[in-house]
Amino acid sequence: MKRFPAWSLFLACMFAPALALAVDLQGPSVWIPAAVSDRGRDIDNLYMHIMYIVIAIFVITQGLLLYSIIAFRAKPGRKATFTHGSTGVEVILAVVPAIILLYITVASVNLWKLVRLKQPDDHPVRIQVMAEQFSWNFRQAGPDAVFGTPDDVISAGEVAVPVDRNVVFYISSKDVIHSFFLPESRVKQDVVPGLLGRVWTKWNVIPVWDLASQKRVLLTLAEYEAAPVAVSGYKLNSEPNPVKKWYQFSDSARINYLRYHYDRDPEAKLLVLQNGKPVKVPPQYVLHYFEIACSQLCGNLHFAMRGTVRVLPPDQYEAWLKAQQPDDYLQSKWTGIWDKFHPEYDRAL
Amino acid sequence: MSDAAEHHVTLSPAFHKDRRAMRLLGIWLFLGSEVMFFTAFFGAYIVARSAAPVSVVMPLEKLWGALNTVVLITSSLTMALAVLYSKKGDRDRTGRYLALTFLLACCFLVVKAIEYTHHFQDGNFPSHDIFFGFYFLLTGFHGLHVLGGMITLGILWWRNRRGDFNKDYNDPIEIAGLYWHFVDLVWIFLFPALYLL
Amino acid sequence: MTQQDHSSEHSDAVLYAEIFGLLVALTVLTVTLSYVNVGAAIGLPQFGRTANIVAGLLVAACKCSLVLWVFMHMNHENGTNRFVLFFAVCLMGVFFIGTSLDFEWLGTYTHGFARAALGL
Amino acid sequence: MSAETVNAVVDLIHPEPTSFFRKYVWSYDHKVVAKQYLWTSLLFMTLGGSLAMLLRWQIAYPNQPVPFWGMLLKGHFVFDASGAISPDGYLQLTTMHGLIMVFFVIIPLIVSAFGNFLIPLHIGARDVAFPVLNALSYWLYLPAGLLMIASFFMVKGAGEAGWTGYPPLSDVAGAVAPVWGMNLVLIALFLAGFSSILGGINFLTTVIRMRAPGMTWSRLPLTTWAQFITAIFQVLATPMLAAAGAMLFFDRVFHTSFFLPHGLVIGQSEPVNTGGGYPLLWQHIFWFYAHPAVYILILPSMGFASDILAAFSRKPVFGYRAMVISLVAIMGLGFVVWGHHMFVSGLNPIMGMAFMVSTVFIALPSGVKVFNWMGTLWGGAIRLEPPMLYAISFVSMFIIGGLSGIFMAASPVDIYIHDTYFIIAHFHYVVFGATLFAVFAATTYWFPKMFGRMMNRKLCYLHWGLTFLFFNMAFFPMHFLGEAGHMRRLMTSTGYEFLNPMAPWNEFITLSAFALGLSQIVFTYNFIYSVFFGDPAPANPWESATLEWTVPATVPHYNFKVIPTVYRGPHEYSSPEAAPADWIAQNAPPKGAAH
Ligand code: HEA
Ligand code: HEA
Ligand code: CUA
Ligand SMILES: [Cu+2]
Repeated sequence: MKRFPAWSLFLACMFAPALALAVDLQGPSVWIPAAVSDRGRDIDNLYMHIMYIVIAIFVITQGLLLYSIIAFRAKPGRKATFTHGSTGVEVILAVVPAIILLYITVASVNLWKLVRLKQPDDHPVRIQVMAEQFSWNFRQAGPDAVFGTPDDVISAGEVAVPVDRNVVFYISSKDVIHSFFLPESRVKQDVVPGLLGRVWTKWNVIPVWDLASQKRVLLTLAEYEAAPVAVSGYKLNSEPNPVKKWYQFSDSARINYLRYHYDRDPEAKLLVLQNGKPVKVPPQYVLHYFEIACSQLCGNLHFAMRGTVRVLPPDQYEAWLKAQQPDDYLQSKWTGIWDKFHPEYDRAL
Repeated sequence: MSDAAEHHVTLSPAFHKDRRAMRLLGIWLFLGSEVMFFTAFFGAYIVARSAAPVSVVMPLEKLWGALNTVVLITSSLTMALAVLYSKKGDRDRTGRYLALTFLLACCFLVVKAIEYTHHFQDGNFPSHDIFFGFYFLLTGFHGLHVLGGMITLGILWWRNRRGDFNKDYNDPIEIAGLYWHFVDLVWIFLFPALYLL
Repeated sequence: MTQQDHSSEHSDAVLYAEIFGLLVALTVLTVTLSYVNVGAAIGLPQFGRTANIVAGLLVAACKCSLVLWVFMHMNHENGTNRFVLFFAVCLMGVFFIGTSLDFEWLGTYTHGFARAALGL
Repeated sequence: MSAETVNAVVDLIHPEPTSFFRKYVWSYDHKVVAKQYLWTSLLFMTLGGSLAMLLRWQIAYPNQPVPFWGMLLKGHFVFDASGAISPDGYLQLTTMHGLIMVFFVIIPLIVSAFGNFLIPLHIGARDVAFPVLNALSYWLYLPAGLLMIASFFMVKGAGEAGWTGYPPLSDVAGAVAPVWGMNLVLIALFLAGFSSILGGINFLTTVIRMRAPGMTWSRLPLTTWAQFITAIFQVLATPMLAAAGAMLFFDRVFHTSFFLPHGLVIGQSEPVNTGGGYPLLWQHIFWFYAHPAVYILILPSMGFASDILAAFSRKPVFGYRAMVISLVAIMGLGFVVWGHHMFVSGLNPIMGMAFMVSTVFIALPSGVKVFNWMGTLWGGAIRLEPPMLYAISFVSMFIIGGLSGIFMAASPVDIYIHDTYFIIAHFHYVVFGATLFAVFAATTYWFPKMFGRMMNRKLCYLHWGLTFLFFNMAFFPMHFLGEAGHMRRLMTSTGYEFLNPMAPWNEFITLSAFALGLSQIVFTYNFIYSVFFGDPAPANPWESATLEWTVPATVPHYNFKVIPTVYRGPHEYSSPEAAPADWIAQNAPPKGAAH
């Protein structure tokens, strides 16, 4: 039999993924966007634990495969050992994975309980979310803390939350199944019409845009206070339902629109805050946001069902709430659809 | 077409015995898959039913349902008898009971048709509410099974008359019997589920 | 397989007729049951119609086993064929339990409106 | 050897057909039905693969006109007026790609084509138990496939709610554009499901009742064992899909509301359906079917790999019993893990836990299989013929795909990676990486028996190298996309800032996918050329021990002139009994036995 150098190719190919994995080993930061909530970090942690286990199994199994191909190639005179197996080996090879799997199960069950069964403790911020093809609608109870009253704060496409507080989202859909996905918080919950879902999370960083490096950076509240940040000068909520419009933009225009949101309103006055006081220095940062994605197929514009969350220091958050002036159209969605759906819940909340 | 007729070979009794075992296994597997088919419907119905208050009373005429239950049970009896006599090689009685089963199946469908007419006259179309959705789904698919059974019965009756079956070879009747009893079984659960509970 | 030697055609036919009688009787029973409040009748009024549902399904299960056992000859069926049915019924149970448990939980989410909306 | 009673049924014969119609169209011969399935499903694979190529183009080069096809079909099918893929078109592409690949390529290919061809030959029978049903099952499958294609020609196009078809999207009028496109898909799935059930009944009966004398359960080739277990899935799970499809069809056509809750508002208008149903009900029914279905997609391949690895390592399969037990365990567990697709649907958290545990532990029997394959290689005298190379790649790729399944089985992690490209990576590793490599292995291995000719070895090696390379290049980076949170079924990720860094990966994946697609031309050419002009094959080119290799290269109509008697297990390679040869056929009488 002519010797075919297949194994060399095999080697090259098989270890390409292994190499890529090794890069990944350096930590979640390489591909995974940094987690911004405690639960998110827990999930990343579990993820990395499984990753280490899996990489070990991967390397061992693929290595042995490769070794077998090379070491046990047929050559003249070589005879295969005749065996039907070995119960001892098989038992070991079943018990060891079983132990590993048990470890994974226990770790997962514990975290799952935390994620799914633990209740938010302090008085959380409550936000109703109504998904529709293809946008996110938000409602907060306003000063009277009761939903369904005229002082409700209604917004679409964008919502603001205070930093360092638990936020509970009550989610429902008016049409098809969507999925409420906060990538950086590692929160994902399908939004099923007819059901009221609930997820909660807590942001402990504030996203800002670093004007020097043109990157988003995450600041703790203390860091934020210490730095000069431009907090106004652009509309925080300029487009109630920007989604359909993106699609009409050309590609580059769309990206510009998203990246440099705040540049669109050059005349607006720039308010730069440092340590809570207005300062007259060029800002180092501009307030930025996290993205909300829809991760369940919900129709042709599913890809464009994007929303944003602004995580703000408490005073800014209050200011944001005051600044929202929904139009009749937005208002009608809540009175016309949600209030018909969930009358009981409004009272229960 | 029996294997013997089609292939012009003489088949040993051992062949018939094995062939019968295969056919029985085949039909039981088919019935197993039918069980799973109705499992989905019943599972869905259970979910819907248990979300409704238990005090809800079903909007159907119990007596029509009861009548149909008796009709189907009777047809099960006649079918069992047809199988029994076909095994004895009694062609006349087999034919008679097959015909009776067929007629009872007709009866069942006629009653169902009367009921459907009433529903339609009352405006209770499948889209009327979730209950009638399930009602028409379940009885509709059950009805289709009855119809399929009737076609089979008709063919068997004709083949029996032609003399295809004898003491050694009567598997098709037995298999059709199993199928027919299964159709009866489905109704036995449908009746209380839809009419009574 | 020697179960085939039936004693006589007569006794089989009689057996079938008896089963038939039982089935009809059970049918009469379910229909009657549906007119009474079973819970109250057996001294557990708090269960009310729930008891009716249980009773109705029990009767149906009895009828089902009669048909299966006698008309469908499960009594002299071989192990393989019995297993097929048994396995399917087990899967049915798995599915019913799985979905019911989930929807019971979801029911706590849906708060009344879904129930009222059932339109029954 | 225990004296088995001679089973009369193995004598079953039907006369060799003489007319073209009975020979090639409505044929009862399992070998012909198998070839019908083989050709049809390979044809569908070119279609399913082409759809994947189109959707990859859109992901890498959003909204740019598709070269050639876009110009040609501008404004038709999935293309918009500029020749780029339209948003609706994109969803039709993924949906139909998924459905066609699962229901019209892989299942017919590995189950119906190879199962039909191999089961009777493996167990020493002249045909399957119910040849008429067999023919019927093919002739249900073909129209179903044609309906799938026809759905592209309907007004507003084919189905576009994803292969999982979650209602209300797939259900209520106005949520997606197509109307009859979707209905046709449902009818097609119903037919294909029925065809698959008939096939399953046939296989189960055949294996249980028609084994040749001496072919005990512990002597069945593992391919047949795997097909047997698969058939159980087919018979008992597929009806659920049919039922779910029927309910969805009722909802769509008769406006019932099984899956529609009250008070839906689609855009500004309320649907005619009165509501009162439950969208999650569909997911339960669908996954109760579809999880077993994904095991339908892998189990036969595991069987192929087991037999092929043994044959080319010249060793018996390591731990035959464990192999069988793990198959059964996978089947048992496979029925109770369906909820792992619903971790973020709002599932009861306690159930979530139960589903997580059962899912994680399905890795155990899978691991037993992997280790036993490695044990089979260990100490062998490995002949790296093309089937062997493909089979080893199967093991290698299955490990990767299976290990990524562990991440998702850990439900907290699944919260993050659910519905991202991590899932896409996972299942392409198992369905393409594992299953298709096993299909390539099986095709090259059994080709001599099917067509009486050999495939070209050099082209096989070339195809293997290209496919292995480009497959990994195309699908491995999808794990990174998934880690970055890249959602699936996303026509373009350009709208999301957090996905912008992944754009280069998307382009890389697309280019690799194109290369992967093109590499398949090598295989297609080799396949078709060899069917007609390949070198004539000897009866047993690989010196294998199972029964199919004891019949002449061109298998006669009745398979076996005399029904063989089986004396030993399927992989008695290098057995001392065989010396000086290193293999001994299952039906070779033991030395010293009178015959
Ligand atoms: C051939 C098909 C196939 C196979 C074999 C598998 C195998 C597995 N799958 Fe996969 N799966 C799919 C096809 C398949 N899957 C498809 C198509 C989807 C997506 C459907 C959709 O949404 O569109 C999916 C989705 C899917 C999900 C849902 C993800 C989501 O949507 O969020 C999950 C979650 O648990 C999952 C888990 C698993 C597991 C645990 C296995 C296990 O069986 C794997 C076991 C194997 C191994 C683990 C490797 C070998 C073992 C060892 C080497 C032993 C040592 C290992 C350890 C100790 C860990 N799969
Ligand atoms: C089951 C098998 C299967 C197979 C084999 C494939 C193969 C491929 N898939 Fe598959 N894919 C799915 C099943 C499969 N897929 C499913 C179920 C989904 C989910 C759908 C959904 O979300 O609803 C999906 C989704 C999916 C997506 C995600 C879409 C999205 O979410 O937006 C992508 C993206 O890259 C993709 C790409 C590919 C590519 C590039 C291939 C390539 O490997 C294809 C290469 C093959 C060819 C080009 C054909 C070659 C032809 C032959 C070998 C035939 C030879 C012919 C003769 C001898 C006559 N697929
Ligand atoms: Cu909403 Cu996707
Ligand atoms: Cu699964």
